[in-house]
Amino acid sequence: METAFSSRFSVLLKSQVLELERIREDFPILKRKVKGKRLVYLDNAATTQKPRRVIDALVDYYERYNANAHRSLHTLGIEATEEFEKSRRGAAEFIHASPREIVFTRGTTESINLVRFAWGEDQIKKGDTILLTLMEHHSNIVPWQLAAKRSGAVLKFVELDSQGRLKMDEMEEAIERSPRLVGVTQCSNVLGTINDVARICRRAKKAGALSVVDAAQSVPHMPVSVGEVGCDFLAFSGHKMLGPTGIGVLYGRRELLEEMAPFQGGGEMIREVHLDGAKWNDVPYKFEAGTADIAGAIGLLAAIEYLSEIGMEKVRRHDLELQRYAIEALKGVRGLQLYGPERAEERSGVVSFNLADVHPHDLATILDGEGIEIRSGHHCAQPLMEWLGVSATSRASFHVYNSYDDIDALKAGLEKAKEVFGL
Amino acid sequence: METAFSSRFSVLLKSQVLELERIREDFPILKRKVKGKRLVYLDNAATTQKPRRVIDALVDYYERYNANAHRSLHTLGIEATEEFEKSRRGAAEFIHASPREIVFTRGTTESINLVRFAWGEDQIKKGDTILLTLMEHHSNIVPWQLAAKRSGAVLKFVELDSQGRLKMDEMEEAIERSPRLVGVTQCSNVLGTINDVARICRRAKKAGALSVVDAAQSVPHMPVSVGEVGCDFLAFSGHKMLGPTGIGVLYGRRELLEEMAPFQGGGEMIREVHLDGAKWNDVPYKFEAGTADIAGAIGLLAAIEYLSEIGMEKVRRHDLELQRYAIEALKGVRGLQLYGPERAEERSGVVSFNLADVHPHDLATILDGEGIEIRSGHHCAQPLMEWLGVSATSRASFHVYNSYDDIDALKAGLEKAKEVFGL
Amino acid sequence: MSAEIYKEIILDYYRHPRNYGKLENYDISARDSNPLCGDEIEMRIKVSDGGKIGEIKFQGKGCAISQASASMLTEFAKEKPLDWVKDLSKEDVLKLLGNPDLGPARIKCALLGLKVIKTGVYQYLGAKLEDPSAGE
Amino acid sequence: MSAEIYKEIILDYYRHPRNYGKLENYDISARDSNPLCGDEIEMRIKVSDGGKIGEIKFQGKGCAISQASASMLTEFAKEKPLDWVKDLSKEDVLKLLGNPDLGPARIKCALLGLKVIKTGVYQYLGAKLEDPSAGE
Ligand SMILES: Cc1ncc(COP(=O)(O)O)c(C=O)c1O
Ligand SMILES: Cc1ncc(COP(=O)(O)O)c(C=O)c1O
Repeated sequence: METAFSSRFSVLLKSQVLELERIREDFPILKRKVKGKRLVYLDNAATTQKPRRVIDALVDYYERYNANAHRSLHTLGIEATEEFEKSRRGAAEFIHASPREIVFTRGTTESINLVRFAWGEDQIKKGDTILLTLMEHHSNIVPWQLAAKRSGAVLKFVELDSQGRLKMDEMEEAIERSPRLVGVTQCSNVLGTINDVARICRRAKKAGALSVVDAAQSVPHMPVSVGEVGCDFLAFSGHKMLGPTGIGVLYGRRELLEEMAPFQGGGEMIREVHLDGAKWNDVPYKFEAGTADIAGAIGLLAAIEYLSEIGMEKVRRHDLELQRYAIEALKGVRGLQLYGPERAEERSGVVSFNLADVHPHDLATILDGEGIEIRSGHHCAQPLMEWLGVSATSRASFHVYNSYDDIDALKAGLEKAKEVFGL
Repeated sequence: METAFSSRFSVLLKSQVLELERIREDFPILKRKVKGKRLVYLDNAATTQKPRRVIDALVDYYERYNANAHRSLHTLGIEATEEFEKSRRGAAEFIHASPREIVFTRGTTESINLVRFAWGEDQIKKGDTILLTLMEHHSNIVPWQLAAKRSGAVLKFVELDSQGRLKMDEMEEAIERSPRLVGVTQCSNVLGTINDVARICRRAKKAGALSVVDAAQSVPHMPVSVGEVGCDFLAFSGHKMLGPTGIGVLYGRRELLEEMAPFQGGGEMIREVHLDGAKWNDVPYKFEAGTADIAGAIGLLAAIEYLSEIGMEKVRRHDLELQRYAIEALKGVRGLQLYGPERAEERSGVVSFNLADVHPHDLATILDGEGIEIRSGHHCAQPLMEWLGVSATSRASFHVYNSYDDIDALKAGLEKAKEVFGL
Repeated sequence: MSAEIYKEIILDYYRHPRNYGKLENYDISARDSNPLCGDEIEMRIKVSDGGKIGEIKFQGKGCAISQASASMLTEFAKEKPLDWVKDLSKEDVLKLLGNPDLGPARIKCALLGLKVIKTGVYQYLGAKLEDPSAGE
Repeated sequence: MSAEIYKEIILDYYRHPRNYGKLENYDISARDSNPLCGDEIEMRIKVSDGGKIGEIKFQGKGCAISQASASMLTEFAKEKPLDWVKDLSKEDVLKLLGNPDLGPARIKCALLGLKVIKTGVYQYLGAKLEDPSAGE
């Protein structure tokens, strides 16, 4: 019966969404064994694996045209600069922004901190409200706690309904009360919940509030257009979208970037430096002090090209199929509690759960013995854990190379864990 | 005559300092041609080339154990965490610090900005003096200009003598007047000047001033021990020491790091997050918000191992030999003005110059036509340019793979430039 | 690090932790958490005459390894002199757990209780040294 | 990008820049620098009756390419109507320089003067539009 179920889905998956075998071939790590078993990598919300094309782009840079960008006028320097800026254009195109609006950072976390420092330090005042949600990642909470402490602003967190969806009426009411800033994640990294950020940003704009969208889990998994979202800032990380570590993006609306003070000081972000002061460079360079992660940017472009060739609509559909299949499969495991929205359409490729009294860390260890890599813990979302009333959850998260077989393996692993724990 | 001169040095170089041919084999990019000519890469102060070992370390990470560090309890996550922390220990050992004192950053610039924000925001007060030197890189000027503007502190710049050496008496006098902070570069990236940072830091400590050493050009080129330097903070970049882009180090004295506020907020830097506040993680993690450049750190370790196997004393001696040879060679070019100390012992592997009325950019372009890559411009040190009374200089800078042949090529290129400009 | 480490005895201590609870009357109290996984242990000790561990209880939340090892440790420590805690080693704790092959990540779970008991006892002994009324 | 771009004429304009200096009496003034290399150009223009470029002078520092192209541009622009500046193109400047193959980095040097003259003229024309006393 289970086989029939699985194969019905598989047919669909193979024929309609992705050429899975070909894609899996592109990821060298998938050949690796863990504890003698086939690697089943289901920790993609933490970081994704890299296709050969991304690795090759890094090697090519280091072996053929490694040089500092925007500094040296020699052939290597010019080639490095060209490729670096081509990456910026690629990132801009990917989210339908202009290259001038793309600031390279280390990742989502630095992107949000940049907004906190460069915009927030001047703009957030005593008594202001910073509106967040209970499902934010620490990187969209802690910077604002620090800003609030410094300025005397107050934080307010919008609550979730029983399915872990944002209470939109509460959100809209809170926006009516004119917060200074609304920070919201487009997809929860724990619940998978997709938020209607376009609606939230529209309301925020009306109310004169700045909108900051954490797109760490959305840009890697679905088409995202900053025009449609209508946000002021949007942040994401390369390493979660098949790209290298060390590189991320802050999108910022051009006018805002122009008005803002710089963040870090140093080379590249200046136009002129004198003993008694400096003039800033044009945006986005004003926000890119010091040597950037040039290789990282170049690797990110390779990842963006790879994803674009597949097509982000297809990536999203593949996620959806896997999710439906996973939810179905996990519902069949007795003693397992699933978190997040019931309808797959309201979720991205993340499934969180707990199995009876088995602690997620113990579960992760047992699954690891089977070659299955999931994340266990608080997922950098402790306030959400408190709201769920748990100290931790287990989380399986997907990307383009995951298959029904991976989910079947997960299910078998869960059954094994129940055996070990005598359940 | 020139050949005799060259070969006398070459014998010395080959037999006594480095096995140059073997080393050059390790750097894949050196096989590349530029404008049909052998690549003569002399822009190492901007960024260095990478040995195969560093590139392999990156590929190995991405192909074999790519995972987020410090987050996931599965095999891949554990391996990634282990290697990441091994890199921290390697970096610590390299500068004789403790791993707890090593904060991973994007590079020197972020390291100094971290000190500005996490230490300076609380500690620099109105009326305080921030003592710098005229030979600082923008990354050790602009952050302090920003801090001064915010706090009402004043900047003071110690001047240089006619050879571009720090006026130590002026420096010591200025330290007597109890500045809040002394920021000084260990080696000038323009003049090559090596500063006696140990003496400066000793004085600073006595006077109760914090010391920040910019080691971007020293750690890659000579043995550096933070104990001997006696500084509070020391900053350097991976990409200037044969390592990847995207990774750098801030060394901070343990007690200082413990006392300081965090810099960016997000995952990893926290121990607990609640709606009403957070507890910070132990040092150095308190300063590492978000996913680090894990691959970058691992690549940096490979670079450190590579350099350590050569031995930093040898790297320094090789630099010295090249410098002596280069100074000798360039002195023989009529119309060429050299900057910086006369004695090679007082300099690291950087030679700046101007050739008659040929603008450095034009010179760089002409040299590039010969496959010779040098840097031209203000080198992110505009105040120093003003002091030199020029708008730009040309700069040749060395690393382990450079040879006397490279300098002979440079000299020939300069002669060619003179021809083009009718000099 | 796989299923083999979950020996019967560990699961038993996880599900039925000995000395679980909170002493109202205590001399030593310490708490720590593991930043990686969020496991928490708090211990309280009543020192008996003669400087021994009289009563000891722990509370906490976390995985089977961290909770079982803390519980085992409280049983093992009872009636031991405070000084004995100084010599307690990582190996002692692993022996209590039946020497599982925990690997570098999970071993931190196993040693969290040890860290807490040591912290508490050191603080207590340190404070006594500094306390002039102790007459030493 | 190698020695071939340094044609005789470029070096001549570099060493003996035409229209070098600073007008004391001017209607238009603009300045810009190239953040990558620090080259600077400042231009001042005296508008003649009939809205033409009457006098034009430039000052600056930087490489042969940037200084020569700015100087050539001032010569080329003299006596032209202000509107003509709007249509000035990158190709025009490269033609003045003798169409050297500059490559992506150095071309910015060549176009700095163009950027400055356009900025200045646009600002002047823009201000006139806004100026009610201009009666348009
Ligand atoms: C002396 C000095 N300090 C700081 C820096 C900045 O280093 P990074 O760009 O890697 O942050 C450099 C290199 O450009 C340098 O030479
Ligand atoms: C929703 C969300 N926001 C922010 C982050 C932080 O991303 P990074 O660690 O790449 O800065 C993550 C990933 O951990 C995430 O899932």
